[in-house]
Amino acid sequence: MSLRFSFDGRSYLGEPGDTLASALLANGVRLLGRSFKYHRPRGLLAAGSEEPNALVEVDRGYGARTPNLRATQVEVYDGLVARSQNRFPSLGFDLQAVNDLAAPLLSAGFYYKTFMAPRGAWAKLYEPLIRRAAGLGRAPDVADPDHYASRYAHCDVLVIGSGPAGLAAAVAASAGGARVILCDEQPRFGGSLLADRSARIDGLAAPDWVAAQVGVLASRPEVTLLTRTTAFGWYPDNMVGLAQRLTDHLPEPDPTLPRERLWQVRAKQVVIAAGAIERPLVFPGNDRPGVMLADAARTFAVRYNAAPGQRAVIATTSDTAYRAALDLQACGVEVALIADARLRADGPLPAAARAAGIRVETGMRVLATRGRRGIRVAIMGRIDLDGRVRNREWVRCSLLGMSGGWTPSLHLFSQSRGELRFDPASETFLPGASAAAERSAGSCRGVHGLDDALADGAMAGSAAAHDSGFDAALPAPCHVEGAAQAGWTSPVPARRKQRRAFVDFQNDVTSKDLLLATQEGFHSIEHVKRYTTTGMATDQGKTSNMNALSIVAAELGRPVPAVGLTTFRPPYTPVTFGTLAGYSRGVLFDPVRTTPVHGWAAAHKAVFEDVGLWKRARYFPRGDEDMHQAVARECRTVRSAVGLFDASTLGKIEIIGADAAEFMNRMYVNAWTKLAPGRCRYGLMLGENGFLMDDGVAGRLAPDRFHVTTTTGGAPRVLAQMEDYLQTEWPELQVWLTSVTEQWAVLAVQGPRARDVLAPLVDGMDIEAAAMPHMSVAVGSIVGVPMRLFRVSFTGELGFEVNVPAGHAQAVWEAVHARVEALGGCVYGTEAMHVLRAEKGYIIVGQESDGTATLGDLGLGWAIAKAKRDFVGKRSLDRADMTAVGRRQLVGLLTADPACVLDEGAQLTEAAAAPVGTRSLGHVTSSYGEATLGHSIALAMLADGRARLGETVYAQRPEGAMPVRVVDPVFLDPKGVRLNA
Amino acid sequence: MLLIPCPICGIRPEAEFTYAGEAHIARPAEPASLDDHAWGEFLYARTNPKGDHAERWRHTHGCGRFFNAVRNTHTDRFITSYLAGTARPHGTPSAASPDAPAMRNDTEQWGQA
Amino acid sequence: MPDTLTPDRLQPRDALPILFELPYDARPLVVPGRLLLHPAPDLARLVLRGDASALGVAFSLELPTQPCRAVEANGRSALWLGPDEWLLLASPGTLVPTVSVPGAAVVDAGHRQVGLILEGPSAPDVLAAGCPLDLHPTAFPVGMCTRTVFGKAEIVLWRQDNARFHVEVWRSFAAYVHGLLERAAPL
Amino acid sequence: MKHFSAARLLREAVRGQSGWTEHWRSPDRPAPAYDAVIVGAGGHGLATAYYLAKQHGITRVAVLEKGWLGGGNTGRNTTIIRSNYLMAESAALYDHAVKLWEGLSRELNYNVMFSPRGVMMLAHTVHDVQVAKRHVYANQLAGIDNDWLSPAQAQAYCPPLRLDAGMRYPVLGAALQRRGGTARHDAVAWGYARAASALGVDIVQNCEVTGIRRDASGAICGVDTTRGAVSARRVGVVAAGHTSVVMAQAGVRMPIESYPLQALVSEPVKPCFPCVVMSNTIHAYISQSDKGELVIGAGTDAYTSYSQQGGLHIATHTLDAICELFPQFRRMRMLRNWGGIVDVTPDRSPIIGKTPVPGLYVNCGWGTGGFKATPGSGHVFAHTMAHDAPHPINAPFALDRFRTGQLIDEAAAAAVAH
Ligand SMILES: Cc1cc2nc3c(=O)[nH]c(=O)nc-3n(C[C@H](O)[C@H](O)[C@H](O)COP(=O)(O)OP(=O)(O)OC[C@H]3O[C@@H](n4cnc5c(N)ncnc54)[C@H](O)[C@@H]3O)c2cc1C
Ligand SMILES: NC(=O)c1ccc[n+]([C@@H]2O[C@H](COP(=O)([O-])OP(=O)(O)OC[C@H]3O[C@@H](n4cnc5c(N)ncnc54)[C@H](O)[C@@H]3O)[C@@H](O)[C@H]2O)c1
Ligand SMILES: Cc1cc2nc3c(=O)[nH]c(=O)nc-3n(C[C@H](O)[C@H](O)[C@H](O)COP(=O)(O)O)c2cc1C
Ligand SMILES: [Zn+2]
Repeated sequence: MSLRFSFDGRSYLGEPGDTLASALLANGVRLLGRSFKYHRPRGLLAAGSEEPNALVEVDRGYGARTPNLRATQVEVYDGLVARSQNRFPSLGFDLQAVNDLAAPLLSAGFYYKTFMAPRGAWAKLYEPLIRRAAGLGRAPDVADPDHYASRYAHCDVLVIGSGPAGLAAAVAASAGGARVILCDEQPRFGGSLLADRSARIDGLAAPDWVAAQVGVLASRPEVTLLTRTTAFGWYPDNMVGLAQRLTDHLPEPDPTLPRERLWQVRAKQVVIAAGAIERPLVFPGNDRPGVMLADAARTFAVRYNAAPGQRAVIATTSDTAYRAALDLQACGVEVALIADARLRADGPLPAAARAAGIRVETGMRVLATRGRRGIRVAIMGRIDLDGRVRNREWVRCSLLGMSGGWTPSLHLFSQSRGELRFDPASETFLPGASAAAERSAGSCRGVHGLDDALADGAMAGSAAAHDSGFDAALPAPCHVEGAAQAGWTSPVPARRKQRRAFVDFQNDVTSKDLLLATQEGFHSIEHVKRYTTTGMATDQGKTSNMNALSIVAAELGRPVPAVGLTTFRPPYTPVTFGTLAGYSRGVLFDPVRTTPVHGWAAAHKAVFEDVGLWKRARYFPRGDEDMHQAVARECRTVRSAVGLFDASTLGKIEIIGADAAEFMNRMYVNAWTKLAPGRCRYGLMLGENGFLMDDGVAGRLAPDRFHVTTTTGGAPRVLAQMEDYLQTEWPELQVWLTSVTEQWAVLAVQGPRARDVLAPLVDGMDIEAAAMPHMSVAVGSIVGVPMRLFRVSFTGELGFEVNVPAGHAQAVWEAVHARVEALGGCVYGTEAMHVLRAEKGYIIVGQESDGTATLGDLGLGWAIAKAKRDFVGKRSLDRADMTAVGRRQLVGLLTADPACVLDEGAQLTEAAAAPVGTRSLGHVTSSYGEATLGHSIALAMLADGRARLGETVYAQRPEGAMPVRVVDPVFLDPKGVRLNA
Repeated sequence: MLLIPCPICGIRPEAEFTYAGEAHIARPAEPASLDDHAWGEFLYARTNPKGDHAERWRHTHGCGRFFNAVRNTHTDRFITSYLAGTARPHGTPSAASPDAPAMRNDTEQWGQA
Repeated sequence: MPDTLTPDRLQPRDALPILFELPYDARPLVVPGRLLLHPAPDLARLVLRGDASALGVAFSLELPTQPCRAVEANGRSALWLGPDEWLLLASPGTLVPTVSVPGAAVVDAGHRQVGLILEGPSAPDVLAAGCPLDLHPTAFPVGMCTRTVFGKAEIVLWRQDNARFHVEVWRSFAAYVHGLLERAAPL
Repeated sequence: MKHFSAARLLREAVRGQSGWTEHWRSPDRPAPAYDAVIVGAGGHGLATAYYLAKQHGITRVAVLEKGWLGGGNTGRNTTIIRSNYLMAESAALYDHAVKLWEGLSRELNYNVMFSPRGVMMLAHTVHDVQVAKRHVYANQLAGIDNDWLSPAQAQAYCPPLRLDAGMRYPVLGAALQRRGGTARHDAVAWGYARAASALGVDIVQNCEVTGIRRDASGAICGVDTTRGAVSARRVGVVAAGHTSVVMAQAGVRMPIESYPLQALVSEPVKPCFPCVVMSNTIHAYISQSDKGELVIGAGTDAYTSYSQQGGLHIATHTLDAICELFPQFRRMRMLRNWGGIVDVTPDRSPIIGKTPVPGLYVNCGWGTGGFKATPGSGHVFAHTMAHDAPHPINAPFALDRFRTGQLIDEAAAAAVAH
């Protein structure tokens, strides 16, 4: 069964199991991408996730376009549409390839040295040009149609990687019933075994042995098997992030399926079996299409049946490349030469290669390559001790397989803050002391032989199970035949001065760039990285970091470990933003909190505003009223008749206990001891720093019980602050705090007819002024529903706040609303509420005050119970600056033009003219039109405001300064006649 | 996401907790008796050590309790945790801080730190 | 002025003439063979704080003192939520409206929160979409209960059976919790 | 120091780059004595040394760095530069810096790639709008550019911005500072290092200050380091996240807590994002670097730490916010995620000035937002150290304010992060 796919508009056939890379190779396509800086033609370097060159865009239509995917990881499906990137007009003919000619000008860090003149030219001229040249793929430009999933998981042992070491670890770890998760970034388990055509394990061919192990694991109920799942990051306390790709390989995924899933795995123990990555050789022309890692060539040939070339040269410093050569030969590739840079190569693999008739040369290396858009010739030679080239030889080939040895994958180990240990024998870093509950096994800790890797994995798996509390007998060792045995001598370092030899392929960093950086004083490897950008590309230097390090170390004449590697950071390979965001989107991004009467409000065309997580009805337009008109009508109706308002979002805390009043005394500035049950008080709470933190009415229901309200936004903060003091400072107080915000819905009935609205509804309660004066609270019921009734007002009118259990709120609301309508009233929203309270000079915490305001500033000093020895914030009030002259104080403002509505935030100045640098006297905190008073009003915080009553200051507006008269902030009914009606 | 040992509920994920700053900075019994400097130190000065740190957490989305813990701020690993109002357990290393905090501490032992 | 206001009338919801409104679209969700998500039956709820034995006597139920454990007796359940905090759940109409227990505090939370039931073999995995706790039966056995988080909301999670969880959530977060469960349910 | 220019670049291209020399001298160890020692070779420390030498003629200066220069927060920040702060004191300080940024590449002869591409701060709620407008008007009065944009204007300036009706948090408008933008963080450290080194300043890396010496009178007389003792009568501590640790060596307890702050970049893509966008309500900020990565940050982890790493949940929350604002970026991929250690004061404003110890100066508390201040901070701190008295611009930022209560509380005043 063949799969049809397209690349750059041309159609090809692939086979199931193919990656885009293998399928293109099989179709003879070798040019897959262009490099970042010089736009050099590039083919495949690797066969796995370490691939730096072959980055493509995959387009699923419907807006699902993904840039920068590695062709080696894109699985071919029927209908796959892929495109090359970073080229214009086409991959074959890329105009920006001229950059390559200008390469001497574009040396490391060139941009720090120029483009500085004239002033401003950088941002206007040079930067836009550079930006256009930079970047790789194209960002998607429409909202992603796919969705993403996420879950937490817990296990005894997480095994990362499913090569021989990982599989053996998972089998051993799970034998005793431990919860095991095995993940591998590839579509199939097996790791290097999938490309192994000669090894037999316990009598089975490698792929069959893999299948058998997977079968065993699948039969164990506590084992979770995750393919296409990359362990991308290690976080504190053994939290490992996994990114699972669920649908990208499917031709027509079920749209209800998530595209990817984030796993946040908390593992008691982790076995890292991430394998090793082959190291490229550094020589001029090492980036031509057709030059690839020897093991990648082998993988393409063996695992994917995709011949990476017809005639191959293998250049190596290690034995494993001989295995690649043998396998390539077995797959029908002509191996013209194995050039081993080492002076001797007598292991079993070199012997096997010679026996197979392959020409093997030691002491020979690649000097250069030739070929347009792909290698045609490898120029080989020997270099004697004084650096002269001998025996130069041109070898015709279409494939150059190179191997500079293997770099154990230390990414996750290092992220877990384990110490790296340098192994001089293999010139690699290996895992040293652990810092987390983990162990490495197999190639990633330098155990490369198949039998050793299997044994190492089994040991790690059973030890991990043991350390997480399970019996774990070590399984019998596997019997291995025909496997490549490990072993190499030290990699031969790159030559110092050579023409451009690439180290970091994607970012086009050459050995010359690295030398230049050291020449320019960048001696820390972290500086070299940042100056040259080596290791900073989307592959994060998987194939380049060790080469860069050895070049820099050699140049500085320092041992490799003294120079050290750059820091490993998550993610191991790039992770989709959507995967990390998970379900969070729209209404699942942040909870949308709605009140029990939200549905009613929505049905009555309320316009809502966001306040914290809450949706609050801002106004209720009628007909084609705009906000201004609706609010004006709502205000007038409240002042003249009655209004109904949903105040349910107010925070509510029930404070109960023998010491409740004492606790209130300590938390609030007010005095509470003498407040009689049935009465309320406006409470003010400070932070310990003396600034206003929150306000609200508290009603005393009983000597030992208060019902306290807070601002909507402040509710959690206030409760947390109360709990903090109660639990940690005053644990001796017998008090309990319970949030009842959501227990009680609050219906504010405000206006001269408020009592008339409620009287018939409140089941036999006397709510006349004598029985229920302003600032009182009573318990009863309304239309049969239990109620806490507060007589309070935030409008300056006769008002009640009806608290009913939330589940009954809508029914009560409807009953009350019917009465309100009947008496000529209406519902009103938060905007009208703001206007009404401003007319009375009532502050809103967070609007008039801002965390830098004292009660004195706000004209609320009267609330402080002077006789109290202490309360939270009291001591801070005595600090010099809290009472200094010149502090901003709350005032009212009247504009000279009564129709003028100042902008909130407008600045106040002494004079009309305000040249730059004029000192601000303060700012407008609230400002509203002429709703009920016939002229606009504003509240402001003004320097020495109370001493300026009657004076004129100027509000600065874009249209020009507006003279404003400073007045008392109470615009309406200063005696409170309406309030107390 | 850290794993945090609540002394009441056991080890639980960080998402359930709220960090509440350095521990053992007790509110002075008589704030009025402190001069501005001492009060400023109480409000704002913090040890902020690189190493073992006695700190407060609240198991907000759990048992709701504030408690104290010693955590190494370099490794982020918890060493111990204990109920609010109890002394820092003996034997837990204390971060060196040359200046004794200006205010009273609620444990003898911590007074040195 | 009276010294103490008459206590709130603790009314079971169905004893009232008007319907109780659930704060979200509470249609049951079924993933055949794997999951059933539906509203919990109507419940009365009290938050109990303070002295366990006094409260136990008042509500004729021995309150659990082991952290994170629920007990059920006499048709009511007490969930340990903190060292001096329990959530008492009972069928509507069965709670004596006692509000005054010496050395303790009792607060009606019947309308503060709502209950959801998740049943089926997938229930723990679906909860794992937003809950960072280990829900394996060895780590979160039957009878365990705790406040925790689910996505960006706080919940109380109680395992009533191996494959049955009771979730309590404040009413304004219920739509969010329900929505996230629904999103995660297909797995 | 050889002058950098296009001509020189051309010359070196021809002769195989052989003429380039080291950007700064790297002495192995400090000299026994200096007129002034700076602890910490971040941008602020290096800038301080540069201005000490350049403006105050104090060239016997050592900058001692425990790691590699620029490797602290300077090397790991999201590079947002702006000066539209609310408080007059802050606006003056940060605008002083922005003015220096505007000429910095030429001043240092090092292209720091200052790019005034505009910093846009979104308002999502009515309250946000009030707060943003208050900033705008206060800034305009102070002569600091900051404009209020309608949603449509905001989208015109930043086309990727979405105004869909169904968004959880709609965009109700934005405050835009056009002079704000970004700069290349590493180049700032390197440029100051090169210029300071050329003026004679010794920058000693891998040299950790382990003790602060005081004479009998209690005044500063030097420091101990892992590379030997150094005597000096003036020591400026510019150690960011490690300020408490260093100041403890002099017996001073600081009003500082150090938190992890994470940032991340996406894979590089072609230009798709023209400016800097910040949303304090949703908690995220984003820009695109010259190389093409989206550079993204958010709030700190919740606990103090010196680990330079934080939790995965911070990155997930950051990205859910970015994806909510820009759903087209959901398919982009995170390339690298790292952390810094930010020094946070109770009022979220820096401390720049003298300390109770004679001869000891401190410049810290920049928290999540000090990169933008680098040139201005170094400039006024050098003045403070040279004159033993603050520059008028940093006078309000004294350590003493935590005693008087004269806080400069940007955060409380505006609920704005950096
Ligand atoms: C993720 C992240 C994002 C940020 N985003 C922004 C942003 O967008 N805009 C913005 O304006 N700011 C931002 N900031 C803040 C900004 O990075 C810092 O405020 C600023 O860089 C601080 O510079 P510095 O020179 O004071 O500190 P650093 O660069 O941290 O330098 C302090 C130096 O002191 C050294 N040191 C410490 N102790 C010793 C010792 N004992 N001896 C010797 N040396 C020592 C350290 O090694 C370090 O190099 C961000 C920070 C982070 C971490
Ligand atoms: N002799 C050598 O020099 C040499 C070198 C390399 C490999 N090998 C062979 O490799 C075998 C070693 O086995 P092994 O198990 O250690 O390695 P392996 O390469 O077989 O398996 C590693 C597996 O880990 C996966 N992986 C890596 N990082 C991952 C991540 N972050 N998330 C998810 N999956 C990840 C890879 O996809 C791969 O499947 C031996 O058989 C050996 O012969 C030998
Ligand atoms: C503005 C900015 C852009 C960055 N771009 C990249 C990048 O393109 N590739 C990369 O690998 N890292 C990039 N980094 C991250 C650095 O590699 C590194 O993680 C960061 O400087 C912190 O250092 P550390 O990770 O070594 O601790 C960038 C950092 C910053 C501050
Ligand atoms: Zn707990």
